[in-house]
Parts: sequence; C-alpha cells; structure tokens
Amino acid sequence: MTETDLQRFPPPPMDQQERMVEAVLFAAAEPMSLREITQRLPVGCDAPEALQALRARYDGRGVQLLRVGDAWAFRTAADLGFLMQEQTVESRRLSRAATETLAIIAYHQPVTRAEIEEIRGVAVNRGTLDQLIELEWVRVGRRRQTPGRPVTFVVTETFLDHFGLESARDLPGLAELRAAGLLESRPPGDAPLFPAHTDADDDETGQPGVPAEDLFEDE
Amino acid sequence: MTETDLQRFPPPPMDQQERMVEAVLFAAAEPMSLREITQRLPVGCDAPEALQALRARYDGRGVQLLRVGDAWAFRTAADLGFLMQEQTVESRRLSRAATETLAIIAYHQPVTRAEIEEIRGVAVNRGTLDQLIELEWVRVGRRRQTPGRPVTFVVTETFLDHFGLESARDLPGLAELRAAGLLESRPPGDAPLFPAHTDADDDETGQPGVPAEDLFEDE
Amino acid sequence: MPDSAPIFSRGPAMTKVPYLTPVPDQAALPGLEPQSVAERQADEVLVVDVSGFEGPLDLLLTLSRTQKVDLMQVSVLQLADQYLAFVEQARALRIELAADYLVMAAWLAYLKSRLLLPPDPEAEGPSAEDMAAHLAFQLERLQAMREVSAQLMGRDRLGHQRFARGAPETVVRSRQVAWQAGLIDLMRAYARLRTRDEFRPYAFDRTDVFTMEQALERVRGLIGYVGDWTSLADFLPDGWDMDPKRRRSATAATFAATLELARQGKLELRQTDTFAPLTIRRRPE
Repeated sequence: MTETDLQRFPPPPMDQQERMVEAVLFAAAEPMSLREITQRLPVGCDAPEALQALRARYDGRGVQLLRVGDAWAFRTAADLGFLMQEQTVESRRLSRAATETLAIIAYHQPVTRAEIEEIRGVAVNRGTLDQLIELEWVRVGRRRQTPGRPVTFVVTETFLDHFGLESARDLPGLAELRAAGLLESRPPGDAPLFPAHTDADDDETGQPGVPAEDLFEDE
Repeated sequence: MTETDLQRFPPPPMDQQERMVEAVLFAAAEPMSLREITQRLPVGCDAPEALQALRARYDGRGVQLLRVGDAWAFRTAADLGFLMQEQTVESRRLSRAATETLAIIAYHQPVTRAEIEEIRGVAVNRGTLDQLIELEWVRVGRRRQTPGRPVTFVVTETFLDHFGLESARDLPGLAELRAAGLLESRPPGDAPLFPAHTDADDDETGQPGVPAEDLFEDE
Repeated sequence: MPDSAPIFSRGPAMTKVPYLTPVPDQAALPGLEPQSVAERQADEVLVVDVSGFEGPLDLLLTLSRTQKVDLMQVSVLQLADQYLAFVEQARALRIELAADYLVMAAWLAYLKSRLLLPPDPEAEGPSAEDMAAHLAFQLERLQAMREVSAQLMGRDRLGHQRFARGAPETVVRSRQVAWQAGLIDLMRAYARLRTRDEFRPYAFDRTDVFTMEQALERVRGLIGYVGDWTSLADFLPDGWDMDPKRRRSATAATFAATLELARQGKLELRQTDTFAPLTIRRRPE
C-alpha cells in the first residue's frame, strides 16, 4: 500500500473501527487472530487500538472480549454460566490419565512423550494423546533437536480458549511451580538418574534435562 | 410464584438482568422469544425492560439487538454487512490455452470457434471459452452468415479496460511484436538470416481488428 | 511391555476414587484373615486395587499419603518398606504385577539397602541420599501435576461456564481469482501462434523476397557464361529490377550469393572504387 492509497482512502475514524471489529468478532464463533481481523477491516485501520477500546467497553458486561493467544473472541461472562445450562456441552469425561497428560503438556511444553512418561512414571497410552489431539487441545510441536529427534507436544489456542487462558503463561500456579523447581526434570540440587520408566521400544529418547527457561518461548 | 418466593429471592438488579439477557442471547443458536428469555432468567426478572435497556445500549454499535418476528437476536449492523464478506483475491496466471484463445479472439474478432481451432491447431476446450466469458473478457458476437450460422466471439469493453487498449485495433501487429522482441523464436539482437521482414509482413499478419472473413473463407 | 497401566485380572478395571479398596471377602485367602483391627487396617492399606493405579509412581504417591507428611519430608525408607510390603502382599495373593512394578520394587530394595548401609566412599554415581531425594522430587512433581490438572479442569470452561456466539453469522467467503494476463502475455501468445505458422512456409509466401538460395542457383547457372567482368546488376532476375523493394531484396541476395561462390573459389569479385558497381567474372581455370 502506498502513501497515495492511504491518502485516497483514509481509514475510518476510531469509533467506526471499533464498531467494525465488534461486528466482525461478534459474528465469529472461533477466535480470530489479529491478522484475520485486520484483513477484514478497511485498509489503514488500527485493529489493536480498536480491540483495546472494545475490550474496555465490554468490561463487566454479560459478554466479554477475551484474548486467546494471538486471537480474540467474545465469550459470555463465566459468572452467568448457570443461565446456559441447556446449552452446556456434555463432553466426555476425560480420564485421569488424559487430564494429567494434558496438564503435563501445558506446564512443561514443549514436552516429548518420553518426558511425559518420566513424569507420570507410566507409559502414555496412545489413545490418551490421540484424544487430546482430537479435542484440538494438543498438537505436535517442533521436533526436539536431540538424538532421535523426538516430536514434542504443545497446547493449542483451542486449549487456551476452552480453559479461558490468555496465554500459556497464565496457567494457574505456573509461577509457583516454577519457583518450586517442579517444572524441571531434576530436583533443584541436581541429581542422579532413576530407573523409573524405561520403555525399551520407545525410541523417543527425550532429553529430560532441557532447561525450562525456553518453555513457552516458541508457541 | 408467590409473594413469599419473591421476597425470599429478590430478582437481581436491572443492570445484572441486562447482562443476563445479553449473555443468553449471545449464546443462543436461534432468536429467542420473550417467553424463552424469561424462562432462562432468575425468577422475578423483567425481561422486557432488560431487553429495552440492552437494545438502547447496542444502539449505534457494530452489533444490534433486533426483534425478529416475536423473537430477539443479535445481528451485525446493516451498514457493516460488507465486513461479513471475506474476499480472498488469488492471483493466478491464465492458462496457456486461455491466453492463446483470448489472443486469437482479440486479433481476429469476430471469430468462430472453428477458426480459433484452426489457428491454434487444437480443439478449443469448452471450459476455456467459458472462463474467458466468465471473466467478461470475451462475449458472443453475431452469428456468421455462413452455413451452420456459427456464433462468433469478440472481446469486450472489460477486456479493453483490463489490457489498457482503446480498441482491439490498437493491438500490435506481428512486425511490432517482433520489434519488441516478443517472438520467442528469434531473440532480439539476433541478425536475421534472410533479408526478409520488410513492411510486407504486415499484409500477412492481418490488420488487427479487421474482420477476418477473408482469412477464413473455408470455414 | 503393555502400553497401559498394569491391570490385574480381577473383574473390570476400576478407575474411580477411592483407589484403595478393601479386598472383597471371597478374595481373602485362607490363612490371611486379619486377626486384629490394626492388622486389618494395615491390610486395607496394602491390599489395593492395582487397576486403580497409574503405574508404580502413582502407587508410591498413594502410599506416601499414609505417612501424613509433606512430600518433601516423606521417609523414602519407610516408603520403600510400604511398597515392598505391597508387592509381597500382591505376590501372596497371587496377583500378577506388571514389570513396571517389579522394576520399581527391585530398585527400591536396592535403594533401601544403600540407605541402610554406611556410604561406600569408593562407590561411583549418585549417593543413596540423592536417589532418595530424586524419588521424593518425582513424587512431588507428579502430585503437583495432579493438582494443577484438577485446577485446570475446574476452570470456567468453554461450553460449560463460558459460551461462544450461538449463532455465528456466516461470513460470505468469496474467493476471487484474479486471472493474471497482461497485454504482453497476449501478444506473446499470439506471436507464438503466428510464428509457428511462419516457419513452416517461411519464404514461400513472400512475393517480394528473393532468397539467397534462389540467387545462388541463378548465379551458379549464369557464371559459366561470364568470362569477363560483368556488373552484378546484370545478374538480377527479370522483373526484379524495377520495383525498389524487389530490387533491394534481389540485389542483396545476389550479392550474398556471389560472396558465397567467391568463397568457394568459383568466381572473382571486384570493385574498382568506393561505390563503384560490383563486377564479377568466372574464376579463370
């Protein structure tokens, strides 16, 4: 876009931009990324500013503008959930293995299957990961650059949306767990290896000694 | 509901009722009637009043609270309907067949399908002509007054617009094409083998835009 | 090795809490009837629905709760004893434990012996205390994950407490394909088509072009009769000397032909002065 274009079509005033973002997001069921929103607006619009104004406007309302990762969505206020009982989705109860695995992926991401098994002390049932992936709460991340190049698992935007989290950094208790060293693979004072779970036919030689600093950095 | 019930569970304040209606309508899959809304609210709520307040609140916003028959629903403001269209413009090169067919029509119009096929040396795919017609670059012209009365094809105003031509007569002739180095068989700068290429070439090229009757008498 | 938690084959797997379930009466073997309340309680702790556990670590975690201390203060020695007793009991009950549980039992027995014996200064690798600390860490970490997973599932979830727009408005997705074709493409295509024709009949439909082949043929035929210097112009074919366009073409072709024949040694070519007429003659034998 050139200077000339901008001059020829000046962006609409901010209150109009806010209305536009409101309309676009209200109409969508799924969170929309900043990029998608911008694409739908006339040229030259400032979507981030409009979003901030809109979020403030809906503060305390029955519907809230929420940030979900890089995306935005309107969702009903959680305190009014009781009004929507008819609409409650009766989701299949997740097994303990599934919820634990989900938590481990969320708090330790990106995490390899071997690391999950090391934490739980038991082999990860293939179906458990499948279920989480099918729910679109978990997806495959980048391969770990260690021998065997095991795949890692990370949580998705759908996960954030489902659990009402702005980002993976907002996971409950994350800071405390990190401070307690419980997101490390070793106790704080360094330590020995433990036979724990050794799966002979598991070639995911995930390296449990990855520093936790880079957690959440890349997703 | 009795007096006692009302006293025991006083209805929430109006601003809360408004929030509730807002959330309920937002989450509803269908427009909701006053009765349905009332049923969803706590006992003692005044749905009509909450709806009026809510309607006023959304007045002028990007989303409007509308009455749809006997029911209520949120809808995108009518003036923002254009935002509900996602236009993805995808640039694609016209296929070689289409380009050639278009060129023949432009240079020889009005031209019949049989004539196009004769020049190209291959059958013209129906889809190719359809595509050019759909693009509004080509339209059907008058029928040729020859046996079978075949339809002819001509280029359109849109075509001239797109290609920046005043008329099809402005299409460069073969000699000009050659001068511009557009003849692939003879790269520019390559000395001609024969003392050919005099102005005589233009006779053979056929003047652009000239009716092609004499070129295709055998059709 | 099985892919899932070990299941021992006593009826359907029980996955619901509490994980500790007393042995049903009929399952109690003769000779194992507990005598006292204390013993009976101990048995209830130990005799466990294995299928309720998600591996040895989970079992250890459950056992550690009986110590009623913070996990950091858990006595690994005591835990090892409890675990080994559990495995013993399971064996007594002829419950087949999966390999995972046995590996853990062996390791715990080893750890226990290391913890009890005075440290061997020669021993390599981690000390028994480090190993015990790591086990405590693992238990604590698993416990932490278990707690946050409960917190996570207890959040206001979409479709439970929070809802998306129930009637999302359809976005009309018009995928516009902008077909790219410039005038250049058009002209190139046309030129391609036309030159394809052009090369087949190349020279034939050129009425005003005298080709070098024609000139060669003509000069080659005539040169035999020309013993003396003769002007090049005299070699031009009839009818090609009047129209300037045709004359230029014929002259050029004839000149090119004489050059070629001169190169072949068939004739000689002479020009007495700048711009003077070109003359040719057969090369003397």
